[in-house]
Amino acid sequence: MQFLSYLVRGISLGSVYALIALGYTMVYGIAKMLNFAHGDIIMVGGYVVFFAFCQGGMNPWLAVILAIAACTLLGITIEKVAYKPLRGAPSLAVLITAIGVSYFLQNGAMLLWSSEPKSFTSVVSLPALNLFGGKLQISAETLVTIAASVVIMVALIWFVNKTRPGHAMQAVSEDRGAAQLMGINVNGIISLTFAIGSGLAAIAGALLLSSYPTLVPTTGAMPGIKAFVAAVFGGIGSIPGAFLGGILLGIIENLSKAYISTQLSDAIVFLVLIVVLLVKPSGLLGKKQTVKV
Amino acid sequence: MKKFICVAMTGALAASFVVSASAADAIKIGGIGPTTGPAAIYGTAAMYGEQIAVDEVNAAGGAVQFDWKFEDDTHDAETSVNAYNSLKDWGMQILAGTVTTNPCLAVGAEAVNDNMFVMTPSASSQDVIDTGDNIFQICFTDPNQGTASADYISQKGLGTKIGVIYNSSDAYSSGINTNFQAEAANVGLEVVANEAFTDDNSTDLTTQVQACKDAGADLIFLPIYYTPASQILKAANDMGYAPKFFGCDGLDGILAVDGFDTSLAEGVMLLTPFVATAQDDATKAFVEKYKEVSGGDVPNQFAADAYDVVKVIAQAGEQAGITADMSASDICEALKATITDPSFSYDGLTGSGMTWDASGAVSKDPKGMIIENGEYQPIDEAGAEASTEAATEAE
Amino acid sequence: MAKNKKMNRTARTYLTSFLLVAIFYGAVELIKFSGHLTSKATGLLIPVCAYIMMAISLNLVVGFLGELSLGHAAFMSAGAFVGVFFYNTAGASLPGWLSVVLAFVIGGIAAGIFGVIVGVPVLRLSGDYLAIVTLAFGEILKNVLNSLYIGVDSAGVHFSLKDQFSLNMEPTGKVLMKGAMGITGIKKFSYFSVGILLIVLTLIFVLNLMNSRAGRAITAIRDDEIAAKSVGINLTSYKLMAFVSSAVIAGLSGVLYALNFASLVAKKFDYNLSINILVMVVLGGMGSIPGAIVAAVILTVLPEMLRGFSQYRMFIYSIVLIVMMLFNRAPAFVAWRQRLGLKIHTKKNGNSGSTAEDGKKEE
Amino acid sequence: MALLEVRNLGISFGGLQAVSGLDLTIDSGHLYGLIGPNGAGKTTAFNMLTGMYRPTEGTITFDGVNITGKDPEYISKAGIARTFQNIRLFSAMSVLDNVKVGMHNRVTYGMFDGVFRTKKYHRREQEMNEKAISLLKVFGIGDKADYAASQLPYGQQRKLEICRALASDPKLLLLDEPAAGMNPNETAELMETVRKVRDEFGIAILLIEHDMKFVMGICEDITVLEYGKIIAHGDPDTVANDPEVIKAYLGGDDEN
Repeated sequence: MQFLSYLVRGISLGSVYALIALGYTMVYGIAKMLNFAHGDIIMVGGYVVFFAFCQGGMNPWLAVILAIAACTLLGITIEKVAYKPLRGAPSLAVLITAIGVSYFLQNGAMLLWSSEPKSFTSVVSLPALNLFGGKLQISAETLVTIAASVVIMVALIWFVNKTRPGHAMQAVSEDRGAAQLMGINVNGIISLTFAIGSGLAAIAGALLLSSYPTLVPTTGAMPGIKAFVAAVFGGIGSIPGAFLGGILLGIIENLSKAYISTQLSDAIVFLVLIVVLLVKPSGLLGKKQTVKV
Repeated sequence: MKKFICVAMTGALAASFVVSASAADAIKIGGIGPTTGPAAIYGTAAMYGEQIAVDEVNAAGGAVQFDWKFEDDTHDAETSVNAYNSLKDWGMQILAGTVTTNPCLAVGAEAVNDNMFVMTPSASSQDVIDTGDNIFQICFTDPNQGTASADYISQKGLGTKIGVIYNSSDAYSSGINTNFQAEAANVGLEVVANEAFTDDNSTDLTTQVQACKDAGADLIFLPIYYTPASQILKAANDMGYAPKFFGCDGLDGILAVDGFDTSLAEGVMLLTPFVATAQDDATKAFVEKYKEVSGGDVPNQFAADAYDVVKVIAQAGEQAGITADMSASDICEALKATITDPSFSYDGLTGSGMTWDASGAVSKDPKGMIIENGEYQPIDEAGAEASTEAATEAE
Repeated sequence: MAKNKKMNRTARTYLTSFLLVAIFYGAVELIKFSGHLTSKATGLLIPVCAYIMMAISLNLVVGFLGELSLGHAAFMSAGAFVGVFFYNTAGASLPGWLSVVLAFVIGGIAAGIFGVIVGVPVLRLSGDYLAIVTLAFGEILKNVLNSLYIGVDSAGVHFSLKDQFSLNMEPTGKVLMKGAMGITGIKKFSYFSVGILLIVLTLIFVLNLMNSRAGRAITAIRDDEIAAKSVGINLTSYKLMAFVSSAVIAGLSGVLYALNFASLVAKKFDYNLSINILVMVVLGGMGSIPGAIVAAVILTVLPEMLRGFSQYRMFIYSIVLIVMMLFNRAPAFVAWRQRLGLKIHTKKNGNSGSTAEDGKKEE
Repeated sequence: MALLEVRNLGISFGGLQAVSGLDLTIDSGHLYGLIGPNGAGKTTAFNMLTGMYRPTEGTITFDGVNITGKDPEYISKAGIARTFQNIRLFSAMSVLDNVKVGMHNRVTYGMFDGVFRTKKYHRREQEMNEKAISLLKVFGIGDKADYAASQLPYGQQRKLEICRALASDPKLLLLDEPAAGMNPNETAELMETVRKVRDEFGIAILLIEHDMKFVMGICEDITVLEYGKIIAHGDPDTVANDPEVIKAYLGGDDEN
């Protein structure tokens, strides 16, 4: 029972990672860039919900929708101003710019909202689920987060495989040049990708903070990195891979905290990651890249 | 164009690194702490605290007048030394800093070389004052806090099975924990769970709380800062686990966290020299001014400690008769002699009758506080006395 | 004509690199001699030297081998901790100069060994997967060093990965390494000339290596791994060679850095530092040694120059960083600069960087 | 004994038999052609010969040594060099350095010599430079030694690739579609060069080519592959008149 309860905590954390990783993997898959600022967009989403809902008393649904709108706008703006001019430049240049954007958002948030922590009120107001006569408790936040990440994963798979813009995204992902020749608006598709990724970040922000309520300007940084690791773990670019990677990462982290060492849990998580990548060099569900001679 | 930028940069560099002389009428006092980055809350609070104190000292128009400047160190030793050097270039004669421990160790070594007087508001490790005899603390040392907490818990019989949750990647927290463990063994407290977290894995602290719950801890000792503590309180509440919580001075500030449900903190006990809700005039005035300069925030112990640092220096400086035209080293000698003199004592926000010995450690009373109805209340008079003894013994 | 151009290309890299270092050294010594060097500048000298070494060292992996590393600070950390641990313990009983020399040697070797450990996955992975593995190694090392306690008393040496209390030390024992507190009480050894000497040695090593058979093999692997294989280059040994050499230089830089401060903590060498060094390499132009030197100086000094902005400091830094990247790398800006005819000599560096990237993309 | 003897060579990728029952016998100094429609398995055969792929059946004997399944490094050292269908140059490196990389295992010195610039380093570098320049001159690109490889026009890049392969002093040179993308003039010139290489260096050459004029005009022996199997073998006349070959080419010829 104890084990189950730790496992549930792991899944709870993992579903948050999964939610963030979905955004990461989406942007990576299509724009072929590691958007290091993704975690910080989550933080911005968190602040929007905090001020609208926790302080402003707005309806939680409306607050989350407002955050999605704000983050989408932010994502598109960042893409237009900082990333788009670098299209065609070495991919590392974009990576560095993304890091610059990450610093920008963190320090901007600090100036705007101070570094004083905010305690977040959960956007989920349902009671927790008690199993086995109360021995195993699963919080409503956990259930909602898991449900949200599953729904979003399925929706993303549907969107990418069944819709016209989705097909265009796949084309851009496969071969940007060829897609351009086929008359696909590559810039538009990449902007759309950022819009979706950033919108997801807002949802992730609201749910992350509902489960783990401390909000500071650096809130998004560490979950962002962990989610990036999760996305690679599952095979970056793969939507189900991001989900699986996130859940597994959360479980490994929490079980190693529970049974091995609380302070070395990160070392253990990263060690598992290395071992997995050595055995499966393109992640759990990633496509194997074969080099054609 | 690139060339042009390089040349321009180099020019600017050269300009910013060439010594320029400045006139001296007030004593130049510098402060260092993190005002950006993850530790920014502590540094920013200290900055405002110092600012208020400097304004008061100057407004009072005493013999000692301050010219004050505060530099950011992002909680990093290298940047902290840069900040120190930059303040030296500015002409700093006394350092009221640095706020966090590790940077303070690096800066302390520099200050020892320069024989610059240093008083840190909150770098609480024993190593800080061991660096040199010109380095003083206004906060309790970690051993002092850890030992005092264990004694207090044991004497008051607050708990029998103790769980600890601490931040192993933080010098303050792991320092207190180490000494708490040692003293707990001495006084026969049973520590049933000793759970750590790090800055990097602190997103989810529920596992640590559950471990304490599973181990049957009836009191959880939290030698950590209030931000993670607020999360631990919520996690415990969510799992229907209601042990006693006991913390140190880092816990102060928990009631002021924006959006925090203060009812979760009911019954939390902490050993702290400062509470923002205290009703004495000095504290009330300070809180008032702090809200003004910070734009509405409530001061935490960092702010109060930093305020006291400047005030102690002013008081000691007046007694010692330091003047702006003295060298940093001469000022240091004068202040050292005055402050370690048994007759010197200071009453401030974080304690009254504070005295210092040659080691640089402060001797003052920690106050045992309990949160009731969203306010701090002294646990009781006897408790405070017991802790005083404990604190004194620990030295 | 063509012949001259070639001579110029290699020779110019050597010349520019050493000239930059000479100017840097000369200017600092001159200002110091005239008594106008500020404390801030003095304090920055050793970190700048260490970062220059780091940027050159990372360039070996990113610029020349063409692999992305996000954990380079870990090598610096390995060198710093092992070197300083030695310096603070066994070295304390040796003559000063000898203990310093040995600290460098031991720190360099330790980082090299760590480089071999990290290098093994390098042989199996590439691209973003490799990047994440280097990041993982960096975080593991940081996490472990942050939890490591070492103490010594009459009963011998004690280790713990939990806390100081678990060391079970006698009261008279001495704790040498205190987890998050790291190593304290380091006797400062900071000489600008030593830093410059190390940079010069690094430059000689890297430039000579890259302009020799081994260096060509490494660059060939970057440009086309399959073609490199086909001409009989042993990928394993040359990738490892690049990785381990780079690690050793980073380790030396770590020792140099650590000896400059009284305390040493693992937190310093986190992924943010790795990223900062990567920024230096990318900003300076991948594969360009002089570029790395200039970028290392600018990026170390810039935040200090921005002190006047107090709280807005890091905010402004981030904007400057984005603008610099756009200005240096955005195709539109590059074209604009070329139209203005202001970009004459720097073209070569920019080109070699981007072609290396393009080469990778094709695979 | 023949220089290269391939017996019953085959490879399958996850159930798909890409090549099977491949037999080749190439003598020293021979010019040998391997032709066949797209997807016939020619490049796959090259990849097995050079160790890029590990054959699932059959043996390769080179110069009397069994090299089946050896790694590319070993095979390169043994004396087989190759070019690629889609040019694979070290594009950011200079033309000269490309050739010098080709000599990697022929003119050697250690890392130590390189870093400390020993006498040995200077001697060997000099030797390399001279050899590389003379090789480049054979192909008429001696004056381009200091250009970046990517700056060369297409035809010269092809030549440079051959130069790089020759720099390793091979006994057998594998050329994968050397004339692809060349105009008739360039092709004619290339034919001359290939012949000259064979004569001057005395090595065997095995080439894949779609340009029939090229193959028929230059090769002494030709093997035709279709769907991974040999359908014909012989001298150019025999092959050109083979009904199977005509059928295969008429059926699937769309590239010329």
